[in-house]
Amino acid sequence: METHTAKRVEIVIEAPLERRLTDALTQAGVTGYTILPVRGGSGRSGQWTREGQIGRAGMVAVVCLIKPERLDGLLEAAFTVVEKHIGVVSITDAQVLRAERF
Amino acid sequence: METHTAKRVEIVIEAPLERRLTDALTQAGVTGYTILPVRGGSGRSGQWTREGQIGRAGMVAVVCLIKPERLDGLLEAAFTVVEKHIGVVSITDAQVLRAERF
Amino acid sequence: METHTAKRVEIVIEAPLERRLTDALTQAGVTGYTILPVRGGSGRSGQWTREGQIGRAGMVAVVCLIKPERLDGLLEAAFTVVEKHIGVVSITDAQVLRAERF
Amino acid sequence: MSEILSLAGANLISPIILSFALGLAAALARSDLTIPEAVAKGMSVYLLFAIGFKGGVAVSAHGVDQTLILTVLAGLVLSFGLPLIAFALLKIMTGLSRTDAAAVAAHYGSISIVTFVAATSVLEGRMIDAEGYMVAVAAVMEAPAILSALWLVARGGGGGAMAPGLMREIMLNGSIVLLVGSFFIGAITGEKGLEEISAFIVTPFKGVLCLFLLDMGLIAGRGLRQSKGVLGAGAVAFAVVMPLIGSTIGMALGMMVGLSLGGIVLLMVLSASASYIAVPAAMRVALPEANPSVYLTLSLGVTFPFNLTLGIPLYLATAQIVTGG
Amino acid sequence: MSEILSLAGANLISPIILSFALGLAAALARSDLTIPEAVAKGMSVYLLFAIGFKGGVAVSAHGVDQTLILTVLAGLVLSFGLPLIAFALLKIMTGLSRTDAAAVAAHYGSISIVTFVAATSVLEGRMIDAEGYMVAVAAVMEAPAILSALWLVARGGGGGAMAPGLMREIMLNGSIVLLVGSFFIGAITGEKGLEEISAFIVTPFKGVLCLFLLDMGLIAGRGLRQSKGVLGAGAVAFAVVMPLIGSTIGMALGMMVGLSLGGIVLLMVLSASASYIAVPAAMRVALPEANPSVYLTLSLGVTFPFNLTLGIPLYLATAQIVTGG
Amino acid sequence: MSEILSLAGANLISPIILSFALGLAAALARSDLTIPEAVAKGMSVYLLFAIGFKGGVAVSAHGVDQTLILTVLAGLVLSFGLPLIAFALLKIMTGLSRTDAAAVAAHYGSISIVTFVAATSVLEGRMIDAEGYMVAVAAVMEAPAILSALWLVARGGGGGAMAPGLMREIMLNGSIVLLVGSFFIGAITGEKGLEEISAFIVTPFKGVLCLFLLDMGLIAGRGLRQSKGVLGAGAVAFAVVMPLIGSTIGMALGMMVGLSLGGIVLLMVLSASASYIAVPAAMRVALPEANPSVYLTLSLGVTFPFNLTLGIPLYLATAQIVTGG
Ligand SMILES: Nc1ncnc2c1ncn2[C@@H]1O[C@H](COP(=O)(O)O)[C@@H](O)[C@H]1O
Ligand SMILES: Nc1ncnc2c1ncn2[C@@H]1O[C@H](COP(=O)(O)O)[C@@H](O)[C@H]1O
Ligand SMILES: Nc1ncnc2c1ncn2[C@@H]1O[C@H](COP(=O)(O)O)[C@@H](O)[C@H]1O
Ligand code: NA
Ligand code: NA
Ligand code: NA
Repeated sequence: METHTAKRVEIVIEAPLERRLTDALTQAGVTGYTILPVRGGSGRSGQWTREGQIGRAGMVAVVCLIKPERLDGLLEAAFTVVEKHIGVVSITDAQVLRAERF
Repeated sequence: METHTAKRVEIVIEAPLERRLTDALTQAGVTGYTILPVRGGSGRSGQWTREGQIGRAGMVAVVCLIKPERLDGLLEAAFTVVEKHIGVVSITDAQVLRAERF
Repeated sequence: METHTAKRVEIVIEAPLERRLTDALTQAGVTGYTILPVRGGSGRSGQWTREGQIGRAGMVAVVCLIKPERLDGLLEAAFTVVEKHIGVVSITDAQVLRAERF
Repeated sequence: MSEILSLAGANLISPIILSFALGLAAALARSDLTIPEAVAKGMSVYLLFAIGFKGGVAVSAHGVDQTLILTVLAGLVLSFGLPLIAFALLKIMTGLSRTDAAAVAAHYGSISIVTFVAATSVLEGRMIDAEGYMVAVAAVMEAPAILSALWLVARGGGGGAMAPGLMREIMLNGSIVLLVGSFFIGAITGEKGLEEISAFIVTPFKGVLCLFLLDMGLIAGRGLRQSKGVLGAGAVAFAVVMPLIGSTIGMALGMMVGLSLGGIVLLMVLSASASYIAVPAAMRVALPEANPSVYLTLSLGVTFPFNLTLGIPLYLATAQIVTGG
Repeated sequence: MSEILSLAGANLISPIILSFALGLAAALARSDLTIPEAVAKGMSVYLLFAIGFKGGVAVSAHGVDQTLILTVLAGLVLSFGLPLIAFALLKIMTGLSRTDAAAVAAHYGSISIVTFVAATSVLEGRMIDAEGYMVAVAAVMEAPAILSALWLVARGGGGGAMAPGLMREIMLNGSIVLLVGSFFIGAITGEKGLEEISAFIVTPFKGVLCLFLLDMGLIAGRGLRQSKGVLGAGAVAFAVVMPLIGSTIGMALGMMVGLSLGGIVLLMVLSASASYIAVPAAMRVALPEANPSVYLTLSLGVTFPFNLTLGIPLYLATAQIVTGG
Repeated sequence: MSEILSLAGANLISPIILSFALGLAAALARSDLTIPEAVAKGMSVYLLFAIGFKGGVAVSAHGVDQTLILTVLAGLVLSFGLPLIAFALLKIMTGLSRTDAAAVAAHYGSISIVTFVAATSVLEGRMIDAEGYMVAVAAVMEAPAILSALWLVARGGGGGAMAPGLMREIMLNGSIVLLVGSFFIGAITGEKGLEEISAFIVTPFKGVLCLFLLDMGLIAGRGLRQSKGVLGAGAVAFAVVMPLIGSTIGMALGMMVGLSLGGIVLLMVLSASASYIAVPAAMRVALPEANPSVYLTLSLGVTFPFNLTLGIPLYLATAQIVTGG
């Protein structure tokens, strides 16, 4: 089947920042993203698990599929939010079906 | 360690379609997949969050690791289900351990 | 934005093994990982869903972003845990922001 | 009329309705208040189990009326028939596509079990008895409307064929199975069974309903906020007019089959209410081209609050006046 | 005999058993009815807390019998010993590999707390008192069977060495900690503490148990459906015979240590029941080569329903006849 | 003094405190006991709804005192003012950075609703009435402390500007909305509304609180384990001294505005307690450089258990002695 080149960006970030991140993405022209729950993790700021959290804390993973030429805009938008916070950003090359969709 | 070339296909689709998609994959000879819950997202059909849903609605992410030569069969099978529905399909190149497993 | 080459390793493994896997990763010098919940799946050992499980059973997905040169150490550490168990390991090429973080 | 208003007034200041209003207000004000999905689903399991069980016990206590079969038939007729009326109305009142209109119509032929439960609470508060088997009628009315909608689309040449396995899926839908199953458990174990578990399914029931409606308010509010601009005035008017029509037809049938006042009111409520669980899920499979924002907003954002606040007291007052009860 | 049957009959039409049956039927019919995992886990926390607390209060009220230590010892003997019998039986009755047989054996030496709770309910319904500390005995019996199973495998040269940290993990397993902890809370706060929270842990208990068993039915049904063909007739027969043997040995030990009728029945139930939470998780770590479908299907799909429906009334009737109680 | 000790002793062996202790012990022993996040969140929704509702009913029953406005003002003063004291103290007692100290200070100006609920339970157990609107005061005290902390950081030139939308987010925070909303529902529906749902929000309340505190114990214990070594002795001492100072100031203000004994104790508890839900989330947005381990460990790992076990009986005894009540 015909596929189209894309970038898959995965941003793991603190849950209280979720709305700020998706707002920033939307402003940068990102038209689609998927948010996955995160159960726990470990990084420079230590280990944590979802069951050991209260309130809005914890983290989420935001996955965006975008056209390669929009990658830089996306990363800059994401970075303004992620910069001072706990979290990681990774990018992979991908192919997508239905390019009209994104 | 020895690794084997594979494709990683990620399909984000509406939860009511989940069983139809996995049935279609199985019929296309896909022997393994992993289903991740999705918390929310945004696309052409608007923004949604898991907490704002009732019943069976919402979306899921289905991840399949397959031998590259089976990719086309998988995409065609997936596409018959995804076609008219809300959702996205992306493909990445991957390596896997234990090729006998898939 | 400046990005750095990395490997994204995704390990789907039985939940009772989660702590053993993350301990093994930590010992192999992996400094960060993210654990995603898994809702269900299918493989050589059959089909299962989270809702059909009791207790600690079920599976989780552990995602690690690491420097390429650490890949082998990670895979070996992971393999000692995954070897005899139900589960799959896949690796993708990735780019990350903020290399100082991992 | 003043009676209707005072009834509506009393209804409006119950903890149940105010909890719904709180949820609605919180969502519209963009508060981050949420009830976890798992907890909301757990509460709905609880409510369905309790309402089914109590219905079954009532049937075991009062015996099976001769009107039971007639009422079930009436329920079938309503669920099959109301979508046709709704569809015709939508064609007149709105510019919705054939598919969207059919999808909306399916919702209005089916029922909202929470509206039913809220009506039961109002009746209990006013000491009005109703036939226990109305719960079974509710279960019977969940699915047929979907078939009518698919027929409407197919007739227009727009596809709408039954996806394989869909029929089975609809009939074995969790809510229907739970409602019918707990109805039988109640019918089999009777008063003795009820006594054993009434501290769980009877006394705390209204309180759980408050929290559940808080969540419904949150969901309805978020839905309204996200679908701003999706709906025209015609569609919104439909979502208020249709329940009035539905309840009137329900009343007529209820009187014809000889239901008690309480039973008539519940049949009116079933006819007036619109599904927001079973039917939307079925529509995603059967009519994926239909826009979910349209039918969810109408059903959950307009009709549900209307029935909950004004509808139920109105139907009760009307039935009291018409039946002289 | 007719007494046993009528007892079994009465047991079978309780809301608890019927809820289990509903879940089983729904799952076998492929209904999409589910109870969210978080809610099911929440209910199990509730049940463990309530049963532990009430056991502790009973001990604080009636004092510590001199039989307490003997009963705990009996529990240890049973949990260590029953796997050996189960293993021998499996070798005779089935073609399971050494590892699979050992894994299954571990389950039958350990216990099912829900079966215990259901038995407690039956006893309460019949006004038969039991020693409060049987809850502590249940906790004691959870883990030793795992060691016996590992020893069986190691003896056969098949690995089965204790993974590092596993012993600690098993002993500090959530269910054991919660059961023992709430037992002590109950013992410390006594009747006064119970009074404060009995509206939460006593009155609604049976109702929660119904929903929990609904979920157990769903899980057991799905398990049965997915593992069709995995088990031979021999294995299925084992899953019915073993509880009979276990309960007989449990009865003998219970009489030897001088338990009351209720206590004897509970010890029989503990001996007859098979684990499906703690042991499966431990097996995945310690004996990953063992096939989970085998042990889960036997424990949860065959033995659990058997005990719940026929086993409990049978053990009660047997104990009544044998002890003359 | 011996009175204080016996009061503390009685408090310590309540099921509520022992449940917390069980959770703490289980977490410190690395047990895998957990309460699913969704269930814990569901319980907190329940507790907030119940406590707000009951507060509203109390106000509707006893009318609005003339002290209401004064008490709300006192709450505002405390929430704005206590962070300044806390900050000064932290600068003296610890080596925390300006940002970390400000973040910690914000927590101590705000409140812990669970501590408030536990204190309410203790008062009820001792038949001491308190003003129903103390719940509203609790809501009022949640947020202002955050502003003080941001001001402290901004004054030091360290950023701490208000992120856009943050103010709205804080004020419309789920807990505040739910507490205030259910307070109004209670006030509107009054005793009649309470009667309808008291089997849900009153009788099982203490039992739910036990399970909730079990979970709090688990979380506090895991937090303590993970943050070992993060805190110096000075910081830990602060987490005990600050509640004493806060409660003293709260007592003075409570007496000045003319609260009853119960009201004074609750104001002391609000002043003494530290937030661990609303403020941590706000800090992640507003002061991301502040280390969450520091403020969560102090608030949840030290101050919360201190208040729960020793603090509450101490404040009560002190207030009784000082007011001669
Ligand atoms: N190298 C990594 N690979 C995958 N996830 C990571 C990695 N580093 C950090 N994370 C995730 O990001 C969260 C915060 O990381 P940090 O900011 O380093 O504390 C962790 O809890 C993980 O969930
Ligand atoms: N570009 C994208 N990247 C990641 N996820 C997407 C993207 N577009 C759509 N999605 C996901 O697919 C769902 C449906 O998309 P759509 O069919 O465009 O409404 C969204 O709610 C997202 O979860
Ligand atoms: N080819 C695959 N692609 C994605 N996930 C897989 C695949 N094979 C196995 N899995 C996941 O790993 C679990 C165990 O696989 P197995 O060990 O083959 O039974 C399955 O339940 C899936 O969640
Ligand atoms: Na209807
Ligand atoms: Na056993
Ligand atoms: Na405070």
